[in-house]
Amino acid sequence: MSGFLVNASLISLLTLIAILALRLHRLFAVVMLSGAFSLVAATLFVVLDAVDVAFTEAAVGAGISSILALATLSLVPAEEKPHSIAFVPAFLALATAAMLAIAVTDLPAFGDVNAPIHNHVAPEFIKGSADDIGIPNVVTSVLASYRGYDTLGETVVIFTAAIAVLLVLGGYTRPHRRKEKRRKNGEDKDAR
Amino acid sequence: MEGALAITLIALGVAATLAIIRATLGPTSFDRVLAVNSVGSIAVLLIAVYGFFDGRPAFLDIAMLYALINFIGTIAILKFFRFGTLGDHVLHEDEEDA
Amino acid sequence: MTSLAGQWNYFLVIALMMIGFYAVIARGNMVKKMVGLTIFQTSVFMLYISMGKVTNGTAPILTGADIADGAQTLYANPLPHVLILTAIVVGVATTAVGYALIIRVYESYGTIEDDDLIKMIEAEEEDEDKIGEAPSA
Amino acid sequence: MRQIVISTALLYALWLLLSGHYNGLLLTLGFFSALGASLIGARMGVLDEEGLPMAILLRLPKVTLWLIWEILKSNIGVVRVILNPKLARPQMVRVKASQKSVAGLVTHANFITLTPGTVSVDVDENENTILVHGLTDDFAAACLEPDMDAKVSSLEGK
Amino acid sequence: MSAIDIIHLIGIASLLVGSLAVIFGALGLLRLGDVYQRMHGAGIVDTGGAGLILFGLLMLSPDWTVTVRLVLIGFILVLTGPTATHAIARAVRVSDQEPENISQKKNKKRGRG
Amino acid sequence: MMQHLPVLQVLLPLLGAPCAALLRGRDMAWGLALLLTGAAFLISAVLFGLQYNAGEALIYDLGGWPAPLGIVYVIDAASALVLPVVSGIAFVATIAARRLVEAEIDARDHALFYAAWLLTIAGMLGQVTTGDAFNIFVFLEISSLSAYALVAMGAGRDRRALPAAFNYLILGTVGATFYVIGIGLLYMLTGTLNLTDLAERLAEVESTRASFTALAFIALGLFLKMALFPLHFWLVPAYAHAPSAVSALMAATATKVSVYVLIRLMFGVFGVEFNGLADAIGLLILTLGITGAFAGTLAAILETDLKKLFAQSSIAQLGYMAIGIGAMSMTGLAAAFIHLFNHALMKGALFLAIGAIAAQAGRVSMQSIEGAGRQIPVTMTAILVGGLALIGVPLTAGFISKVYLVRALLEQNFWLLAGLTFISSALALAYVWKIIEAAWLKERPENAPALIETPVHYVPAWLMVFATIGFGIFAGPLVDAAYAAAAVFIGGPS
Amino acid sequence: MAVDMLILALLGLPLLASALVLVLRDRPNLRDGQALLIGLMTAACAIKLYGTDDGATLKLLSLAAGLDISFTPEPLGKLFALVAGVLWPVATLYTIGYMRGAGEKNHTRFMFFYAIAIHAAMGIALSGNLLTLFVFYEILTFSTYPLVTHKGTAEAVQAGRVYLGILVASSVILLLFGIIGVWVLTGTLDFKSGGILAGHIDPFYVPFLLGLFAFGIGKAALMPLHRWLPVAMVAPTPVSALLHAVAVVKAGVFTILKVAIYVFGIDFLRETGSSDWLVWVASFSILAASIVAMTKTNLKARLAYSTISQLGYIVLGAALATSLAASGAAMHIAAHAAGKITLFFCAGAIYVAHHLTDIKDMNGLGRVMPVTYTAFAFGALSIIGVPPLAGAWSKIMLMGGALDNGHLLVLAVLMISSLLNLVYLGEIVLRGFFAKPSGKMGHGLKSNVVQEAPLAMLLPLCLTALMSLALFFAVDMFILDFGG
Amino acid sequence: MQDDPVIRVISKVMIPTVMLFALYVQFHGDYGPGGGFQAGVIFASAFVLNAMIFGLNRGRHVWPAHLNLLAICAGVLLYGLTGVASLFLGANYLDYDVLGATAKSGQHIGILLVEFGVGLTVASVMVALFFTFAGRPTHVRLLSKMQAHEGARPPAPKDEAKSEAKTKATKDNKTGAHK
Ligand code: NA
Ligand code: NA
Repeated sequence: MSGFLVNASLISLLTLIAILALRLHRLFAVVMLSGAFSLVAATLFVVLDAVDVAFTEAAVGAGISSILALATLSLVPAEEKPHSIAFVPAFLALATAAMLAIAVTDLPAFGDVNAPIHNHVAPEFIKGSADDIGIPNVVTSVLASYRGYDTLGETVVIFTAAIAVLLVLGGYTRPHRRKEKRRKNGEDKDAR
Repeated sequence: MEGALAITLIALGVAATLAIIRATLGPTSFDRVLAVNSVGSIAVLLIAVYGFFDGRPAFLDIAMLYALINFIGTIAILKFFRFGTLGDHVLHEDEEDA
Repeated sequence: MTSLAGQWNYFLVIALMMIGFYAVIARGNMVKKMVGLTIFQTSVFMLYISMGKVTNGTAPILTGADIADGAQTLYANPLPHVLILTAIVVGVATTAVGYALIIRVYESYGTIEDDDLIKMIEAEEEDEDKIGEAPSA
Repeated sequence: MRQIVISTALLYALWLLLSGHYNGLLLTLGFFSALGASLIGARMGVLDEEGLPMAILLRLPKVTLWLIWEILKSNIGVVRVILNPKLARPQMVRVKASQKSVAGLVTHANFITLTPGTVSVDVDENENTILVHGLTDDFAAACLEPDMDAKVSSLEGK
Repeated sequence: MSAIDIIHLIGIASLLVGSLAVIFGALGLLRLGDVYQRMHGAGIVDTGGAGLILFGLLMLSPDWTVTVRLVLIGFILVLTGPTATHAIARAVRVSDQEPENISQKKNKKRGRG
Repeated sequence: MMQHLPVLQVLLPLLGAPCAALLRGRDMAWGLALLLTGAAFLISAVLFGLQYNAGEALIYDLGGWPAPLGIVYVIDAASALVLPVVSGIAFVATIAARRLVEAEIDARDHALFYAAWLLTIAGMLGQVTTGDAFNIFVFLEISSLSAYALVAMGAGRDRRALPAAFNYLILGTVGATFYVIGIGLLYMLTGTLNLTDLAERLAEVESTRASFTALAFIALGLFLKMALFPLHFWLVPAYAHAPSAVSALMAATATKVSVYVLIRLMFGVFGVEFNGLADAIGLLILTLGITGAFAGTLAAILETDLKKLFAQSSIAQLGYMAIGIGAMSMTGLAAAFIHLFNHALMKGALFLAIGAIAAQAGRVSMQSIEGAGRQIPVTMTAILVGGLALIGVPLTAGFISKVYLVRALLEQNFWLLAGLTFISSALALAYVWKIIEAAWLKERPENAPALIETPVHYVPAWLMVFATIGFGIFAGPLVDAAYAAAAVFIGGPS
Repeated sequence: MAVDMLILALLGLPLLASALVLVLRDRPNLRDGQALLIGLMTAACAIKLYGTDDGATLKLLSLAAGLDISFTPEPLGKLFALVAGVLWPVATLYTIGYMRGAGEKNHTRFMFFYAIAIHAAMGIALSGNLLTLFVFYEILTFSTYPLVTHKGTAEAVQAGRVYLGILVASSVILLLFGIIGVWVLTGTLDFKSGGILAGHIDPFYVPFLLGLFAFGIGKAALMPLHRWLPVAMVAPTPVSALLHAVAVVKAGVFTILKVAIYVFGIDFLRETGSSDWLVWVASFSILAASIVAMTKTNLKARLAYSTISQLGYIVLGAALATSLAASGAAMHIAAHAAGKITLFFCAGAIYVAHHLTDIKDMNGLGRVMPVTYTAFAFGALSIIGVPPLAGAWSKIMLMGGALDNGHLLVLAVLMISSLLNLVYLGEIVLRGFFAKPSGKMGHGLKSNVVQEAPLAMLLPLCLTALMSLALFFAVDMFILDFGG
Repeated sequence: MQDDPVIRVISKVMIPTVMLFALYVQFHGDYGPGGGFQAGVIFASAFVLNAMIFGLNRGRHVWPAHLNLLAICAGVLLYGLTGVASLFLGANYLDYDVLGATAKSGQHIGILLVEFGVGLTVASVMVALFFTFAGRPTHVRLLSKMQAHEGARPPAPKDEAKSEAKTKATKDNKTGAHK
């Protein structure tokens, strides 16, 4: 029951943050809420025993994502045009949610130790991590060895993002000449 | 001991909610930053306390990371407010001419 | 058949997912869309992590005893964690590319609102057709 | 060079504290990690007197208990105001600091902020002053007392 | 009552007081009048709250790796907490959003200083 | 080394990308890309042969971990058929890319461009080869992310590429997320991600609502990715405003791979008998398919911009593939594979030919190709043949597609639907003929820029044209391969 | 020569001609000469093939399992090959005269596609299965499109659109549908004596399947899919000859006949009564087109509607589903070909010699162009069905078939239509020989001075007129047994 | 931000600490949460902090762009080639068993290598992303340029946040002038 309370309150908090993020028009506030969302989500992951995920979510969601969003907001308008509720999307979202909700009633109960996923493959990972690979963090074993190919793909995804951003925004590999000049003239205060 | 930890957890949860409310109310952007920064601190504590149910240091690494990220995030937001950019503060054309 | 009460975690996650999905498809502001996307994806992550949870289990980091002679403790399923690690990375990669595009869109159109963009693109297309007709007319 | 050595040593100590696994590989990796972080730090220019104020760091334990006491006291003071916000009489005061180094000045400023009721708002390293926001007259007045200033200056030594 | 028990008791007490502090701090964040004042509330969370809770955990710490981490977290909070608060305060000061009542007093002080 | 071919063919472009990104000299990155796509094509051809001789699926355990512990690569009759399509087209498109990219992309971006180019290809090959449901997602994202950037590169000429790329990104990500939700539900029901293992274990729980919802989410996600009507709206601007080389590559391959993945999951995992819902699901897909066929064709008729026109036509052609899938039969699936293969050839030819013009004239509109039939007859003939193939004229690949598609429908007694399919394909005549008339029956306006053509311009397109005709005349092996591919998912001949 | 070789020759010679046309494009005389020569060789081969026995099948290639390109000469196909093969050199000669006389441009392109069209017609004639037939049917459509739009005017482009639109759309929507339907039902596409459908389909659906073919074969110009034929009149006259006599519409009605006989089987059709509806549609087409023809004063337009009407006879022959009616239809393919090509040749000759297109302007022209008008009279009488010209036999056979089948009303239709033919074709002949010159004829032309078209045109039209006569006496060639 | 001594000094202390923490996370992924990816992000955040406080140019100086691109690619290649090494040692792709004396030690070496590859790529990609985003000139400049050079473009919507930033910046410029 205590598990229920912790989870439920964290998710409720997340829902609150999400609704606020949706409703606010000042985008920097939205971005900050999004950062807070990630922090709380990471806390939820901790509670759900996913420490590696929590670690990542904290570093990525609250860290890099927020910084990228802020960098973007420094270049685009920081205010959203007001919107009224759009009914078609609302209906679609509700329909999607309803579909999922119906499905969920068929699924094994939350935390059920007899659920298929805890009895097929996963035990072998836990055992194998000790016997075949010999490292305590099963997540690392699975990530880097059992599903190492996925992780290669993941690395390539990150690489792709860099290539994509460099292509789209250019700039990085070729410094802006104007800025170079200004730096020489010592005008660039912040950079001294 | 579990009881004390649970009470602490609840207290932290309540505090986080209060902070989020402040973040929403504003009224100035700085209020929001302050509040979100506090949420970060509370989250650090929350995780540290939660980790004690398991008694494993793994959770504390996360808490440490939180503390670091929280700081960098706050600096980023403030830099954004002050200069409108995370990069170098650039003068505008008209200023440059002046 | 499991009782409805056993699924509460999933229901909450679904509600959250809906908010994110709504923001993606309903909002015209590109930054808002990206934030919505993040919320949508993060809630999917929660769905996965929820399924990996085992009641009274612990994080899938083996303790000393288990390393020595096989798993004795109840551990959460590590596989959803691995999958979601990958998904988070994919998510941040997408976010970065998305923001890069938003910047470029703003630089070339002066707006990041969908409806303004649609108007401008329509006007552009009309111009193009006019230019297209001119010589033969 | 000296800073790099010191920094490497400090960081390696940090590594040893964190690690908990003392096999050859991790000890080696730890050393190179500490060295690498120091070298990059040096290249960034963060390993100077400001970034690595050894004098202050070494003497810090001296004031720990005093500081904790100060913090507890001021906590109680602020809680009182929170319970009755009408007590708040916010004001700004400029505190003259006697520290010789920037690191000392920063330590002073952070001590001020660490004790609730006072927040250092602006630190002027040229005039060696700290602009402080006090929650009440008492808090504001307390910062103007030379007590904390002296403690911090003693950290700098000499 | 063994020494361990006493240490645990101290820890639990510290946790409970810390919890109280955090609540008060957050309350301050909510209740106090302007952004400068609220910083003092946030300060309670960062100092009294965090300190007491971490100290309480320290007392309950099962092994030394945990102890080390708790101390390190404390260090990081001591370093970054006030810095962040200061940074916010300074940002408020250089912005145009300073609370009315403060600006007047500030001018007064400036005049005096 | 032979047993490692399944992984090498994905690995070459995948690891070639970081190498390409570092190359600096003129055309170096292009050369590398050409080399690697060529090698991938060669390998996929060899794999096709190996698989054909073996007569059973070749399984490659990545990391040495057997399924379901690890991720496996599976070369069965289906993937062996689709791999050469993707790598072959990638190879030809790379040949053409040199000239097109030179004309449309800033020289400083070439190295990164080819890196992204290789990534998108590697991502597609990976999706086709893998036997792991989540690995599909990872490679889907590799190919999509690089594709978003490649589309955005069209902004050098046409700023509309930017919003197009953004919308593509949003919808692509929504699609991928839906897919991930579906896979999550499946995983929750079965505890495995390996497709074969999934299929076996799903049989026990297939009558649950959750399994149906999983199918719905996976299908919805892939419908978005494959631009099935009415989830197609991102495709036209993305293809139309992308650089020409990118349009050619993507139009010929990207959506096909999603079609393939849909088939792999729908039939390979859920099975055609799934939950007794085959009829309902089939009918839904058929309806979407035929509606898309009409919507795409009618929209194409109204278009004056050739890239948009053929992008709209892709919507229609994807509708036909959906029709094959929706028939839920051996022949239907074979027809979908045949059309997947053939449409890749036709669209490759068309977009490469249009690209050759776009590299000179910028926007390729009906007006800009007036009288072009006389100035650049070889290029325009490529467009003519490609267009005829789209209509389904005999002796072109498109005819074979249509014959089997309709055969599949008639076998299931869908006479009305077959009729509608014929009508929509005949409507393609209208937009193809607009082009023919403009190119050959109109005089070139005097102020129009002179168009030129050299072998560099038309050889890539003609490679595809020859393939289009070749597979229209000697379709036997393709048909056999398609039936073999269909047999992977639907046991035995029907 | 083996049958295989003859088939290859008939398919290959036109292709060779078209290739040589391109090669020799800068040397007009050589280019045209070789075309004529190869045309004669083709005609010889066609005649030779007509004399051979049936039964050989030549499988050229296989697109996929069950989808072969193969050729099987059978009586009907050999007849159509003969018609196309013999008329091609005649038409080529005429084309040379016309194109030079009328000063048309792009002669090479024209000759090229003309030869391709003949190739396609041969493919249709000799096709051994529905797929082969369909492939060459489409080749024929696309190769004649450039001929129809040859002039490149807006009107020609519009005509091309209608031409292609109707022919391609009907074939890819309905015909292909029918073909694949047959494939799915029977598992084969090969033509077989007695048909292949019997036993594979519920008789209830046969009329619908027949409808797919009857309307899918747009080249048969069955109303209401006839529009392409009149609008294509905008093309040069040799094209009209090609469309109306040599290849296109003949390919259409030939296909209908072939499908009725070898796919459905006339017995099966008759026994199930599945083609009864087609009898009435064809009858309607015959009468309606005749009436429309009477309202047209443009000579080529009137001839075009006449063709639509005459094609109705052939479809009717197929629909009546008796051996005699089918023979009559086959006979009419040849008879109408000879007759109608004569009429078009004459129309072209009139245009080249005097630039006249409207019937009202042609009063008294018979005296200026006596040879042309005599030939015209031969053609007209044949089509009306007056002995001793070829058209008489085909009408008699059709009537016999209608009697066999008990369709007495069809007799009335045939008689009324003959009457209408007489009215709209007779008018032209009568005006030519007996009316007083008027209108344009009045300017600069003396009605008593003979002024014919060039010899290259005159010769062919005389030849074809004589063919109409000769065919009447060669009727036993056309009494074919289709097993009904 | 470096005009404020508090932020400056504390950042100087934090930066090496964060880097060491990142490396700790990198190499202790076997035992606790974290690994290459997380380490990379944390390591990059040290660079981000440095660049935010001391300016992008100084950040670029520490780690030039072309080196960074090299690092991005090298990380991916390190991962990929570790797998290729398995191929040459006779095992399947990414089968680490053959990389060491025993299967277990091979797995250890393999995981160490690939995690390092991940860390290298992620860290340098994050740095690249930050510098690319933050290094972009603000839109005000671009828009005015655009209007000057390309004539009639739609004017940017009036944006108050931006003008705030502008006045702030100007003010900061003036207050900092006494230095
Ligand atoms: Na976030
Ligand atoms: Na890990």
